[in-house]
Amino acid sequence: MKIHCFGAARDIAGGSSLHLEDLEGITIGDLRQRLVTAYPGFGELVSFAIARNEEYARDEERITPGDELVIIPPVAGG
Amino acid sequence: MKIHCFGAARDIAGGSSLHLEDLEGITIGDLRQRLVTAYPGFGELVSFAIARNEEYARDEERITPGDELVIIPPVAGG
Amino acid sequence: MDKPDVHHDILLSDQPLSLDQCRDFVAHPSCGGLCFFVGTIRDLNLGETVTHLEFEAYAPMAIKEMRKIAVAAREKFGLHAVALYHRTGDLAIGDVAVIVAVSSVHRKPAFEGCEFVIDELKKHVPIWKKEFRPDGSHWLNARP
Amino acid sequence: MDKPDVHHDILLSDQPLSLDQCRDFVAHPSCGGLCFFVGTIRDLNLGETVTHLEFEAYAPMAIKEMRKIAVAAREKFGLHAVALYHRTGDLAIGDVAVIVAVSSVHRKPAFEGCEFVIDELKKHVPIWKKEFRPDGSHWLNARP
Repeated sequence: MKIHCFGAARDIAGGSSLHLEDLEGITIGDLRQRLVTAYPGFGELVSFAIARNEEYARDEERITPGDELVIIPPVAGG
Repeated sequence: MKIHCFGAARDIAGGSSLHLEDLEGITIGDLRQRLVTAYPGFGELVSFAIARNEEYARDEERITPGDELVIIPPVAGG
Repeated sequence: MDKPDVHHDILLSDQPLSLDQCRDFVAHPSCGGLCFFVGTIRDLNLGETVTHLEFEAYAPMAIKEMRKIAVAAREKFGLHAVALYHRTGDLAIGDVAVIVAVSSVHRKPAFEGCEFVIDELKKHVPIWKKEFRPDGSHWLNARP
Repeated sequence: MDKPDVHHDILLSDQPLSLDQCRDFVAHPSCGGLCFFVGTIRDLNLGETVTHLEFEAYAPMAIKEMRKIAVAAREKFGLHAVALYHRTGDLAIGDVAVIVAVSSVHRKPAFEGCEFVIDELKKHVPIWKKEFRPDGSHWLNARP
């Protein structure tokens, strides 16, 4: 599945998205672990959230096919 | 001496100023008493202050010749 | 006495007040936060319909008191600049009676300083407001 | 879904933001107090010289989150209207990054609601700021 990356996440992924296989059915918490393993740079951020379909996702939510997944590094608007 | 009146004070005095004699040397507190006696309407205000030379005057200050005296009814700017 | 003052801009005017002018005065490259309060004429006060208002000021003292408040706010909250504009004369519903603008490096003191200025203005500046209703007029705050 | 909304105005734009447009949106005859926060680009951050900034947003979600904050502020503080505008793209020192405008019958909730909106925006809205200094660039808040 495609995961979109913004800000510092884009630098870590080396592009505006990254791809991980076999995410359907796993939880957002599992995805966070997979991301840190595949890209250790995510573990060096202050924190990061995952957005699923344009909403902040809780760690216990399960990923379903067609979900839009986005890595949200610490925000800095304003 | 001439005493300028604004807002509700103008309505009580019946004009933009009023005159009282022999104010030189008396205190602002004395003036307040003289005003309430001469114009009972001042006693019906929530409160009123006296400005002397464009500053709020304390009751113990003494009036000197040439002072600009102004009655300041409750303010309502903004 | 009248040297240019880049930190305090005080205006008492019978002409419409400009929010942009206030913003341009307080903005500065070192400031990240600007806070503004704009006080407008409401159509209702204490449940009564208001048709228009008249503001009267003891102008020279009002300007002095406005300046004192701007100076105090700047010192107390470490602000960069303060603009304080007040309107006089006849105002209609929706017209702007007062504008406070402050700038500061960070946003918290900007909010606190802006609120301080309008609170102090309402307590100390010799400006009076006559409210006109369909059934008559009266000076606000004057009587119990 | 897209019916006219006279109480919340949300904008995410790569064009300059207009304070007057925000003011015109929130102003209302029943409101006596308008409060605005304008966030601008500072020339110094944590003592370091800043040359310019770049704002990136996850636009559809940023707009949703901005709207949630505006709705929450209006309910929590009893505001009449909330405008929340945020800039994206390259910004120079002094440029306006964000404008919050709120209107309310009285002034206290206007100040509180305006501060709530900017505080929440900085916590939750997916917008990122890359700071450029003479010696390089970095995404703000990202790393310890």
